[in-house]
Amino acid sequence: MSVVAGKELRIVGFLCNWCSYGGADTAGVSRFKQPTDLRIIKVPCSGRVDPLFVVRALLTGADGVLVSGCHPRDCHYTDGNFYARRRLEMLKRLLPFVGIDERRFHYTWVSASEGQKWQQVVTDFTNRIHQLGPLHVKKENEG
Amino acid sequence: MSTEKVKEAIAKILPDVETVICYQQGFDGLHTTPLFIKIPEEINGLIWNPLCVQNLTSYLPSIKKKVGIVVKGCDSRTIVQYLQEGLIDREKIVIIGVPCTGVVSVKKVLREIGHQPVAGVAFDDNGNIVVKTSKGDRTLAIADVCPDKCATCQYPTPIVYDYLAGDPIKSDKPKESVHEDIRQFDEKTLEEKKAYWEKELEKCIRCYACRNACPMCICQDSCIAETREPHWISQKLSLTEKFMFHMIHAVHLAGRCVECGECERVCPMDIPVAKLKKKINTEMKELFNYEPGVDPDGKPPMYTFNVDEVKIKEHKL
Amino acid sequence: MTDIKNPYLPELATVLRVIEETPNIKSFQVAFNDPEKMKGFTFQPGQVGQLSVFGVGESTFVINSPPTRMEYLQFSVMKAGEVTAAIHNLYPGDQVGIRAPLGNWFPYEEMKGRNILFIGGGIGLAPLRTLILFMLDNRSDYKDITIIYGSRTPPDLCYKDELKEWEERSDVNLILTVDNEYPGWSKRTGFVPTVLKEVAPSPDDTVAITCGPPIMIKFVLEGLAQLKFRDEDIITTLEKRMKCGIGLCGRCNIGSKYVCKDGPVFSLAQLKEMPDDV
Amino acid sequence: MPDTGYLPKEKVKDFMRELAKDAVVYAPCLEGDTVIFRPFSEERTLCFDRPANSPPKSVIYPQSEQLFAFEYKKDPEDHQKMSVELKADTNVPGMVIFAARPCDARGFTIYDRVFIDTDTPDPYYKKRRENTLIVTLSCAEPSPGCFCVGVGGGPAHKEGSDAMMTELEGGYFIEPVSEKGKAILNKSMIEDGSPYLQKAQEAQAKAHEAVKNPFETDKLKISQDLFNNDAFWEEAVSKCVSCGACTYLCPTCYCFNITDEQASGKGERIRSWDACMFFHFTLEASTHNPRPTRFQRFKNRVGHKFVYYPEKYDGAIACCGCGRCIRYCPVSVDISEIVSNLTESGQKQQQTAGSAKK
Repeated sequence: MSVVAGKELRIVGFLCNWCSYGGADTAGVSRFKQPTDLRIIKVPCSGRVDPLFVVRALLTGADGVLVSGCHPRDCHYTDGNFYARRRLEMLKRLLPFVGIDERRFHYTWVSASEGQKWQQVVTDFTNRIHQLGPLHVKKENEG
Repeated sequence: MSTEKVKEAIAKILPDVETVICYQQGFDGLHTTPLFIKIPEEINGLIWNPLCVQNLTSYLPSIKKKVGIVVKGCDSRTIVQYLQEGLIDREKIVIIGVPCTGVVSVKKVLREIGHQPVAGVAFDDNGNIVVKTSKGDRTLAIADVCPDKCATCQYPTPIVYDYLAGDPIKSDKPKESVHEDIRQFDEKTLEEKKAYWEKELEKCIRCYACRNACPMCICQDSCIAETREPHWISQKLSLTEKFMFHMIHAVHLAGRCVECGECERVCPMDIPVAKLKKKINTEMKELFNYEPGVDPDGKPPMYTFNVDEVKIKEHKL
Repeated sequence: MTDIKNPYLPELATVLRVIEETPNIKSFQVAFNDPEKMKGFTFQPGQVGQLSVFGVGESTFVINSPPTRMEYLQFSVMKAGEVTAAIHNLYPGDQVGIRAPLGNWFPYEEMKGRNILFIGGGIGLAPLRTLILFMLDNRSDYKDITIIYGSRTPPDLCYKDELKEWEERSDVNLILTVDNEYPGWSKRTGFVPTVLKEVAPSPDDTVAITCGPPIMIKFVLEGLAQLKFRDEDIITTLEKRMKCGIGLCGRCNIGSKYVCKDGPVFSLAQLKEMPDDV
Repeated sequence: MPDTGYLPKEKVKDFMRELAKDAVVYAPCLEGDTVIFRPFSEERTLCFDRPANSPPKSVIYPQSEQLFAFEYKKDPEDHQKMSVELKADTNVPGMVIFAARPCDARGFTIYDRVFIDTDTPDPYYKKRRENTLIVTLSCAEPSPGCFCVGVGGGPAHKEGSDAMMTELEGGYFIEPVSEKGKAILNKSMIEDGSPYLQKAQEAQAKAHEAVKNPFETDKLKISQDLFNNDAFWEEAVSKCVSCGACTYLCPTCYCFNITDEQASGKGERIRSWDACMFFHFTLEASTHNPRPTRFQRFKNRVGHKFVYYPEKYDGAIACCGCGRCIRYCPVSVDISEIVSNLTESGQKQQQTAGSAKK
């Protein structure tokens, strides 16, 4: 399915290297059926995800952004996801203030063994974004 | 009036410091501008009145020598925040605190007088500012033309100081009032809020006055709004890029903004940019019961974490 | 309303050859895609060009091949920022843009019949190379040619093949130096300004042309003054951050002079008239 | 045809609609408390009673514009080979700048010397300039910080205008300045201006009286000693926060940046305003910066306007005295005060003040 055909939407996923990327891999290896809208960007840790990555993605073409890291207390770097949790929660609360539906952004925790959970997260989030439809934050005003 | 007390305090500390940062009359009656006092003779140039709005503390991190500074209650929050973040050396700063009952927003005065040229300004004893223009005098209650921050001010007396020029004042403003404007704005629909910001941010000329005047924007010359490596935003004048810049400013101030309002005060295009930062502060208060610039021993919430976050619930899909 | 030439539009060109000069300097030989343009192209030694990698940006470099050898234009690029890093990723066949020639040039006509002293450091030999080769191609027009050139270490010396050639020529006096002792290096060691003092060339009827890092230039100029060179006989070529290349954008100015248009070549006499924000 | 015209106030919008028939008409419009030049449309609120926050410079010299577009293309024969295609478009529609202030119009004449009267004229600026009609509105009274008379201008100075309007009780007196400006007298809303000539001249003279000249003399003489004294600058601009408000709001600042943007093998080269007050402006890839400090950058800004530009262009000052950099400076830096202190008479005053202090 191509994006141009209008059926697939653009969803960006920031996945931590140690847990969630592994989880996505597990889901793939196990051949769990998943929607294909998600574009995965692997990051070392969810703590690497600058909230502005999410903002930039939403402003320049993404219809939804998903961030996933190790479960709290399971971070490969001990506490990266604890920082991430605070930052991402802050962002989630800021987005509606500037007119962006906070449902377009989701953050969650998926471990390397949770292939099935990953399948569920991707499917549910993709369904949600499809319900919301394409996002057109972008409005060019050349001056 | 406090003016004499401020002058006295400056005279006292001047021998110990390289310079004292305070205010002098600006290019017209409505504007003040910073004064850097180095020798006693210069103290006479000082003025102290409700037009002394600028948050002078933003000069502190870049000054290496020992300095004195005159601060209002709101300005002192910046110093507290600097101390929390280790950006200044308390030993090298002598703080002259001045209790303050509210300052004047030049923008609001100009709106009231129809943006006429100002011939002169005076203050009466009843809390009014009298503005002289070619069309006559206009008397305005300071309370009606104060910046929004004054209307809900919780800290009329500086939080930290070495000398206090005047008697301490207690706030008579209810604590809940501080974030009321944010709550009200948030009640608008997503579409309304989006339209609001699009209309406001479209005016941005990317002069970065808001950033350079911001005391907590400490990256300054390395700001990612200008670098090509990393290449966050382009030089195109699209709404997207303007919006992105203001999100950068707001997010980098998360849990750090002391709500001095400088960003909004200095905006030449009158964009209400402080609102974005105040919204985050509202959330910081709600999530972590944290208020920037209040407790010198505090820690900005984004610099720390709790293993179990009481207020952050996992989001369901 | 007549259509004027668009000075911002680069001419398309192709990279012909890439030469690794040092670990962080590469030379690029490029030719315009339009053979007519290549044939009709003229420039003067010392003039610069803006080299574009589309999508990354433009940067200014001296055309360091001489106007007497026009099969290609050569630019030598030290990897430092975003654009130079992109240039370093170019391979033969890649497309680039060129806006050239820009700026002024070495007053070689006035140097005729005189002794010439070149003093270069690191990549600073690049702008001198164009004039050296030009003079060697017109060797009889000039008297003695002395070249003092230094770099941090021997691998950091640019144009190694040419250095060898010049060393072997009897009509060129080449003096090489590196900052410190280095395994296998039997020639001089020491900073360029120090070597200049040791060599102590005579200022009689001599023009000195120097280019290198700002700190080297500073001490070379002092050294030349001590050797009693006249300010008019000391010539340097400046580097600045440049964008437009045509004296408009405002960043390469020193006082009222724009390095991109009024320079990059200045005599010390001229520089002394200008403010010191170099 | 009469030499001058008169436009009754109630016909102003009709007149603008008429102009808008074959051009985009930019006029000062009110948005909240802000006055901005916007393309005229019926739903906008016009605001002629004070100078706009930002001058109309972006109409002729946009803050950001495409120099050309490029596209990398694969050779269909040889996929290893890429070619590049460049496309530059300098076409612009007809434009009118309406009710700009005389200083704003005069600003363009300062650009003209740089962008047009050179051996490498700027095609983008030139086309826009040629396609734009500038109708100014003379100032009835100065705004805070105005000092146009100190730099050779005035509230009714006509240099740069194609036509100038002067507000009278019931309408606007119109004086054409250029051939382009004369043509607007043909429009049906314009009446004969000659009965209003005297009143308009009186109004202009009165306005001229009201503007202060901070430099005392008509001919600015900058003291080279002071100008080259770093201590003077450190002292004068220690409060500057080094933002770009002064430059971006300045009708005579024109320094620019050129940057590339690309995505998927396609992109554009953009020219955008830049500010000499920014650290990045002169920062070199080697990390060397010839103007690393705020005072050096400020010196260059004042120098460009009052020393370097006059050196290049026969004494012309690259400042139109609009006062915006003073009015909108976050810390109220006053360029007229600084320049006045730099003059030889200002220097003497400071010396006497200094000796009195001691």
